[in-house]
Order: sequence, then C-alpha cells, then structure tokens
Amino acid sequence: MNCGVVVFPGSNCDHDCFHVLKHVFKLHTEWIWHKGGQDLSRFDLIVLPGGFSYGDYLRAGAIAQFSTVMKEVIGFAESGGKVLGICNGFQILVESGLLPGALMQNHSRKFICKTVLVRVENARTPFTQKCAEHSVLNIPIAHHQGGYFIDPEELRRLEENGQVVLRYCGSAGEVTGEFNPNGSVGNIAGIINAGGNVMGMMPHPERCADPAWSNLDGQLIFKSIIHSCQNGVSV
Amino acid sequence: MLAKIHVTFKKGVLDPQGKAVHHALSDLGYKEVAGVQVGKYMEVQLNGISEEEAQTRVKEMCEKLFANTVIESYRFTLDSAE
Amino acid sequence: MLAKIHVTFKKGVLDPQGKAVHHALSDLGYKEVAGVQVGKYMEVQLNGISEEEAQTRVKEMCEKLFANTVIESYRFTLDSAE
Amino acid sequence: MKVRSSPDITPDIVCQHGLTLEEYRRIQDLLGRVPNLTELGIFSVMWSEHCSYKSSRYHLKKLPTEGPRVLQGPGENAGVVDIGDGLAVIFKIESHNHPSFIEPHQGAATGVGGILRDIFTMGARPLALLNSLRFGEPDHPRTRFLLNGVVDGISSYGNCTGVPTVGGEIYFDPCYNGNILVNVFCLGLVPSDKIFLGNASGVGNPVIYFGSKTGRDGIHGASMASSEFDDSSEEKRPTVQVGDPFTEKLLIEACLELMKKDWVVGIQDMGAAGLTCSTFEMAGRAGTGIDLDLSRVPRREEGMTPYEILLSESQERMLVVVKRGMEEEALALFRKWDLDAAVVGEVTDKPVVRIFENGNQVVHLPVELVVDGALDLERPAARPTDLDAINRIDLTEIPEPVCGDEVLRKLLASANIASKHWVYEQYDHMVRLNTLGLPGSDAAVLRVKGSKKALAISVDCNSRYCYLDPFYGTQIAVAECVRNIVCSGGMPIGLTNCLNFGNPEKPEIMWQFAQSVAGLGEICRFFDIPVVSGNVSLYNETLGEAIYPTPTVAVVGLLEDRSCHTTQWFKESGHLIGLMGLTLEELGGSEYLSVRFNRVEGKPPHLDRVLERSVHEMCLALISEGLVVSAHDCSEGGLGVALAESCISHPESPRGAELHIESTIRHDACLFGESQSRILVSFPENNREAVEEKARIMKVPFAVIGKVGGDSLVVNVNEEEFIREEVATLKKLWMGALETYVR
Ligand SMILES: Nc1ncnc2c1ncn2[C@@H]1O[C@H](COP(=O)(O)OP(=O)(O)O)[C@@H](O)[C@H]1O
Ligand SMILES: [Mg+2]
Repeated sequence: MNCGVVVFPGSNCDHDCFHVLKHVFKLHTEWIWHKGGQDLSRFDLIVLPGGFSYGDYLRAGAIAQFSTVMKEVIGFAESGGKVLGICNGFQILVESGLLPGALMQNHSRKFICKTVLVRVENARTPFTQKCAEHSVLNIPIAHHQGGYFIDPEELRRLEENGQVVLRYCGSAGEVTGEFNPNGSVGNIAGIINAGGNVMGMMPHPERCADPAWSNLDGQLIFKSIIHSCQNGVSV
Repeated sequence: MLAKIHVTFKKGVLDPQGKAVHHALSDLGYKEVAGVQVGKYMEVQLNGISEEEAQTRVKEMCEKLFANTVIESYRFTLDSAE
Repeated sequence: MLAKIHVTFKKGVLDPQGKAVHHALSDLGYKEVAGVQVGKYMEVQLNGISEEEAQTRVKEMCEKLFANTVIESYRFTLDSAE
Repeated sequence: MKVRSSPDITPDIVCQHGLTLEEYRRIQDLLGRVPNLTELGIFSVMWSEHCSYKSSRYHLKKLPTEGPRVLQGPGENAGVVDIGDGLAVIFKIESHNHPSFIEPHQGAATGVGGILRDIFTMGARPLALLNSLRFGEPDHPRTRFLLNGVVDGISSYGNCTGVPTVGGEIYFDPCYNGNILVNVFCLGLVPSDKIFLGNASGVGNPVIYFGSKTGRDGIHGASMASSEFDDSSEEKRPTVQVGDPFTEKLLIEACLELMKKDWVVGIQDMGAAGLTCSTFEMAGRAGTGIDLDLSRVPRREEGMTPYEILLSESQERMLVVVKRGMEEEALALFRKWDLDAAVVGEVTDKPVVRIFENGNQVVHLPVELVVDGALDLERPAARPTDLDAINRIDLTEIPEPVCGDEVLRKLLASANIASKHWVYEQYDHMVRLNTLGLPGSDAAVLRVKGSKKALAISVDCNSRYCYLDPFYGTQIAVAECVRNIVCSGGMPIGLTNCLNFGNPEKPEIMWQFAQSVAGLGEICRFFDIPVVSGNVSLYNETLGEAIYPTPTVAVVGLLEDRSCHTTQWFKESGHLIGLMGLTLEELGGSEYLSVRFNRVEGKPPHLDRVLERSVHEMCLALISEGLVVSAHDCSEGGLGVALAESCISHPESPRGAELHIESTIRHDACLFGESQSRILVSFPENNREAVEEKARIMKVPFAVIGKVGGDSLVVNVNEEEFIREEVATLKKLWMGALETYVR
C-alpha cells in the first residue's frame, strides 16, 4: 500500500502523519510537495495533514486550495483514490469543494487543543470500518477554525446519506451542545463525500496512534483505511 | 486602480466574532449597540488594466479567494483615482 | 444608525496576510496586482442616539476595542438611513 | 578612510540614542574621531543594556557554566547540552516584556519568533516552547486585556510554526501592574556534531541575507527594551513589530534543509539590533571583518536610509555565511521556500565592518570596539533600608482558622494557583508527537524520537520570595524548578535563566540583582547544574515603581528511560500517600498570607540545600525503581494545595483522599505554609516497606500520611478534622477560576 503525505508551506502535522504511516503501520510512505508535478495514481491513500498552510491567512485552507498539488489531488479523488484530510486538511477539502460546507472560527474564538470524545456515526466507510457502530473514540483536537457549517437543506442530505461520520459527544455517546467544542452544526467532527472516498475530520487520529501513548483510538482510523485498501470495501 | 473589497457573513450564518464584540461593548457600557457584524476589508492595488477588465478580474478573485461563498458574501468598488 | 468601521494596518507596519494573499494572487496569474492590504470591517448598529453622540461614542469604541492603535488605524462613517 | 558625514551630533542626539555623554566621549576616544549618525545608531543599539549586558556582565561571570555535558555555554545564540546517543539539546529563555506591555499580542508573538530563531539558527529543530508570564493584579483594569493579548499572541505564533507550547507558569501580582513580564523558552534537538555557530569566518566568503524584507519597523527596539517606561512611552508605539509566523515556519524548514549542506560556515538570526548586531557579532566571533552593501538588502519600503536599514528590527530575517561559490545554490534553496534572499556582503580579513550604499561608504567601524567596547559597569549596590521591616512578621497577629475548608477553596480559586488549562488549551501542545507529559503536571515531558530517552522541562520563579530575599528567593526558584523535574522523573542537566529586574542605576535594584545572581551561582554549583544560557531584562519599572526581582529559571532534565515519566495526580484508590521533607512553621511570603490577609512580608521559607538534594535523589530513585506512581512537589499553597491538586488534576477521574497528619505547629502553617524540599508521593501499599527503607538510607524525613480514596479530600490534623471538601467541588473551583476571570 502506498501512502502520500502532502506538504504545503505551513503544514505542520505532516511529519506526524508520515511518522504514523511509516513507522507505526510500516506502510510505504512518501512526501508530496505542494508545487505538484508528481503522478499521484500510484498512491492508495493521500493525506492532507494539519497545520497552517500558507499561514492560514485570510481563511484556513483558502490559499492552499489553489496550489498545484490540489489540482492533482482533485483528479486523484475523482478517479476514486482515497483522500483523508485532517484538521487543516479538512479545511482545504471544503475550500476546494471536495467536501461540502465550510469551517468557521470556533465559537470561543480561541484555538482549542485538548482531547475530546467523538461518536462514530457511520462505521461502514473505508475510514471507520474497524470501529464499532456508535462507538466513542478519544481523539485530540487542535484548531482555531473547526466549526462545521452547512445550510440546513444540505445538512439533511448529508445526514440521510450517512455522510456524517463523526460527532462530538459525551462519554456515553450523548450528542449535546455541552460536548460541542467549537460550535459545529449537529456536533459534526468529520464527514465523507458522497463517493465514500474523501473524508475530512477535525480531530487528529495521528495523535493517538503511536504506542508511546496509552490512548490508541486513532489507530482504528488508520487500520480501517489499510483494511479497505487491501480488501476493497463497498460503501 | 484600487479595488476595495468587503466580505461579510451571509444572513443566517452566526458571526461569533460579532457576537463577542457586541458582548464586550455592552460590558463596556455601550448600551446603544444593537448588533455587531465583523467582516474583512481588502484593498487590492491594480496596475495597467482597464476598469472593465478590473470588474471581471476582481469579481473572480472574490469568488475564488477573498470570500468563501458558502458562508460569506462580498461586494467591491473600484476607485480609479487611487 | 449604522456605523461602518474600517481598520487597517498603519503605514510601514508589516501586513503578513496581505503579503500572503498577494503572493497567492500572483501565483494564480493575477499579474496586475501590485499590492494587497487585508484589514477588518465592522458594522455596528446603534439605537437611540444622536449622530453627534454617535461620533464620539464610535470613536471611543474604535480606540478601545476595534483598533489596536499601536499598529492599526481606523476610520468610520455613520449612516443614519440604516 | 572616507565615511559619509552627517549632521552634527549634539548632546541631545546622543541622549535620544540612550547613550550617556561619557559613553559618547569613550566612543570618540576609541574611534579617534567623531562618529557619523549611522555609526552613532550602531553604538546606541550595540552598547545598549540589552545587547552589551554592561550592568550585568560583571556579575554573570560568576555563574558556573561548565560541565561534562556542556557543548556550548553562554555567548552563542543559545546553550548546548549533550544528552548522549549522538544528540544534544539547545535551549534558552528570553524576555519580551516591554513590547508585550505596549502591544500584548504582537509583543508576545514576536517574542516567540525571536527565541525560536535563536534555537534553529544553531541547527536544531525546535522541539518545545514554554513561557513564564507575569501580570498585574487581576483587578487592575488592564490585566484582562494584557493576559488575553499575550496568550493570543503566543498561541497564534507558536501554533502556526508547528512548535508545541508544552508548559509554563503565570503569576499575578500588583508589582507587575505597570510592567508585565513575558519570558519565552525554547528547546531544540540536534545531532551533537551538527551544531552551527554565528561565525563569519573564511575571507572572501559571501554573506547572504534571507527571510522577510526589511521595513521600518522596530527601529530603536533594542534601546527601548533598555529604558524605563514613563508616560511618554505611549508615543514610542510604532516601534512595535508585527510577526509573520508563516514566514518563520518557512525559515525553520529552509534553515534545517540548508544545514544539511556542508557549505554553511556560520549563521545567525537578526534579533534585537537587526542587521547591525548579526553583522558585528558574526565578525566578532570569527575575528574577521565584513563588507556589507546595503543597496542589495531586500526592502519592504522605499527610500529607507542606511540608518534605518541597519537598525530595523523587522522580524523573520537571518544572515548566513556560506563557502565561496555556493551562493547560487543557497539562493535557489531559499527560493524553493519562497523566501527573499540576496548576497549582501563578504567576509574580509581586517576586523572592521565597512558598510556601503550605492558605492558610498557609510560606516567604518572596528568590530571589537562595537562588540566589546561598552564598559562593564560595576554599579553601586545597597540593601534596601526597608527590607528589615518587611522581613519581620509576628505570627501571633495572624488568627488561625478553625477549619481549613474555606482557605483551601480560596487558594484553589486564586489566580496564581488555579488551573491554567484556559491558557494551555490555546496552545497546540501535542504537535510533532513528542509530548508524553502534557501541561497540567509538574514538568512537561518530551520523548526523544529514535531513543529511549525523554526530556523534562519546567520554568519557575516565585518573585515574592525574591523580593523578600533575592539571594534565597533565587535559590528557591532553582530548587523548585529542579523539584518539578525530578517529580516527573528527570535528572537535571542544564539551566537557563531570564533575570527580570528594575532600574540598575538604583543601588537597591543593583543589590537585588547582585544577590540574586550570587544565589543562583551558588545553588547551581551545589546541585552541579551548569548555566548554559540566559538573558537579562532590566529597567522593568514604570514611574519609578520596580517589579519584584524576577529571576525566572528553566531547568532541563533527562530521563534515560521515558517509560519512567511520572505525573502528579493520584492514580488509584487504596494507594498510600507519603510526604518527603519537613514542614516547618513558615508563613512568610506565602500565597496564604497574600490571599487571606493581603500581606506580602516575612522571610521566604528556609532552604536546606542538603536536604533539598537528598529529596531530589530519593524522588528519582523511587521513580526509576518503579516504587511510586505519582509525585508532586509542594509549592504555592503548601501541602494543602499539593494534596488537592494531586486529587483533582487527573485529566479524567479525580480521586479523593484521607489524611492523618501529626503536627506540632500551627494548623495553617502545617497545611498552607510553603516549606521547601517537600514532595508528595503515592504508591501501592505493597511498596510501603521499600519506600520507607529508601527514606532511611537516603536520610530523608518521610511519613506515610494517608490513603487515596473516596469522593472527598479529608485532612485530619492530630486526629481532628481540619479539611473536608468534595473533590468535585474543589475541581470545579480550580478549573473554572481563570476562565471565569477572563470572561
Ligand atoms: N503560561 C503557561 N503556558 C503553558 N502552560 C502553563 C502556563 N502556565 C502554567 N502552565 C502549566 O500548568 C501546570 C501548572 O503550572 P504551575 O502551577 O506553575 O506548576 P508548578 O507549581 O508545579 O510549577 C504546568 O503543567 C504548567 O506547565
Ligand atoms: Mg510543581
């Protein structure tokens, strides 16, 4: 299985994603430089990592969507390749139109870094199939613009299609405002495209996937992807 | 030519910053404040193009970059004196 | 009454956002762009005060809250129709 | 020698440059002529307190700076300590106090930027940031604004550059009402044979400028950092710079890529005093000279004069000397990272810096005269006459509380003791996957990838103690910092310090300074911890009111085995709780006196160095042998607060505890006094004998004082209940206090 981690100027979780894919899961992993020019078809998975691409000036992900590599990533996704956008990667995916909606400044207007709980809303995606349906994962978040927004009409469609994959919740899985760290509509923490091959999530699974820590919930996301790449999965 | 661009949240999109600023103003005793909207303002200096061209080009820049039209709307004026 | 407030960096102060946006626009092929400034735009709805009062009050708000006068300057207009 | 002349230099102009007429005379004598205005500007920044350490150097010389692990002591951009396995850590702490008071967000942000550059300029990838902050009293009208701005600034800059901010400390005290402190620490990791220095050697080698363009920002910044505030400081405002963390991130990556090449000769960031300082210092260290052509310097604004270009403190800029012939490759590398870059000069053999602009020579100055010419001042020192009165305290005047509940609640909700999660959750403290010990315990713990090792880091200073006794107060700062390190499982290997004081021209301040440095030197020698870097910030005064002496120290500790890292919270019901060290009847300078009676007086707690060291050794032994599962030192708020924190700081599930303490001293001193050299540990009952045996062998007073369990913290003193409070209540108070305040 071949993995690629895109490096934008200002990416800073690129090393973390690379580390987990290569050193924890022992997958063949390469860097993909933002200036493009690589044939991406040999990859099974492309990760858009967290960070502050182009400083996230103006709006998170706004400038990165125009980088040369994003044209290639869009092509890769359109031909069915799996793309995982984490945090800033999620922001870039919505800015570039690969995923619907937008990510707004947190309601607190502050950056938030802490471990939160998310409930798996759809365990039949290539990114979550190793999770139990409605199980609760412990995953860190670290963002300033993580409030997911989408208009009510489209939200209904997302929900009906099972495209809402992760929601912020309490320890018993309760999805209430109390457990919403950033003001996301419907406590949404992660979504998938209609094709089922592009997923964006604000929490950082790579931060809880290295055995140096006791919390390994993030491994479920990576194991799901690996499993689906190796066995194929229908959505 | 100077393009002056305003980007604000669309109606129905909550503006957390506006809300917070409103709150802060109330705390400071500005009871006359009934609402606050916080947006962005950009000035783009353009060289060597006609006003007509500028119209299309700036519109494009707004749609592509300055505003995320899912949540924001924009308007701009062109000032050929500057 | 609606106060429309513009806050921008003072002359000579580095505007990192403007710099990055300028760079991005050049990369996108907008060669006509000679400079970009990114600032803030605020609309404050005011109720039940006279224009004269509003002048002083909004000025105060700008100094206290909206602009960081160490590095930013502000200007505002009052629109009594809105 | 032809140097462009400039308008006559009047005494007024000299003063505006922060130089005394005596210093100006010295310049003329040593130079053998009158300097021009640009040259005067150079002297003003290079001879400022900030760059020349003229008031402090005499004292700093007495610090122990060597040790078997030290690869680089003070004098370079940062200190370097070997950690084995071919790796070394580079670290330093620096102040950005004045700029942060004027513009908290940008001041703090650019402070982070500056310290990051000090670290990666030496070849290290920055691994972690910490900060030590001091604000005025919570009720002061500006405190909330300053706190918000500073935290925002640190968060925006650190987060964007992808360097985790893993710890720090915050205190509030009226003495900082007019002078906040923002001290920022950074640590980087580097192969021990790949350390880069700020050296301009090799005659004929090109000097390359890279990073952001030069603007008019921050001119006079360095001299501002060295002069006292008065009411007119407001007008000095435009000297504040705006940071561009995105460019800094590119600089980090570009520098680390550059340093893989074998043609980098020397490199230095442009910090205070900008291009001037880096040019002169790099030549100075190599004993060479530099010819600089200002017309090639990338600029942001039109019409900048040589004076402005040389003194600008625009951020995110670097200077590098590469081997001749490699300039094109270097420039290509910088282009790859979208950075501005240009060859701006050349290394020469005569130790003189010559600066040209469009062919005209505008500066011609001997390097040594500029770098080392400032006189070391042995400023007069005198013990403050009111100190004796302040040190006296009559405990009989202080009523003892019958019950400790309310005091404990008050202490936990006081801004100085309350949880700082509102702050550190705004910092990305996890990025780069090294933070094993997250903020919220005694020290931050970072793994060292590629080895079994880990690092523990803490910053500390209780300035109240330093005010009451600068010598012992400073020693306590070091002792506490080391205690935090050993509680986390680390062995101290190096120290850096940031000495924040008032106006050194006042003998009382100079006395505080001299005492503090003497105390620091002595304790570091005793603990055998080398001081490898540091920073001095003087003139922290407004309208004649000085801050308390605040010698912030940061200690770095090494864990040979990262699995031995320990946290402060109780782990399981049924575990026993033990206390190392002695509790004396000491209330001087305590948070208790301040919170309950609004008094800052008495003497700081006694520090028994020998006992302190034994406690460190015992704690480390217990941890490395796996005998204890938690360790927490007693600091502000004493044993009572340490117990409460051990109960409530568990990130998921707080625990209760029941204590039975035997005591012959006042109850308030027993629970809230701040006796030093005490560490609270918890362990499974099975280990009791082994732990007690360890205490006997190591001659550390030790007592098992209670047991973990239940929903409440219950403290009985001499079999009488003194505290009973539900942990949920305590946790809520402690967690919410700062957040409630900031809102
Ligand atoms: N300014 C800050 N930035 C980041 N973390 C902080 C800051 N202030 C305090 N913390 C964290 O909060 C915890 C408690 O700090 P403190 O009460 O100062 O500890 P101690 O008394 O053991 O020195 C520590 O983990 C510390 O790193
Ligand atoms: Mg501690």
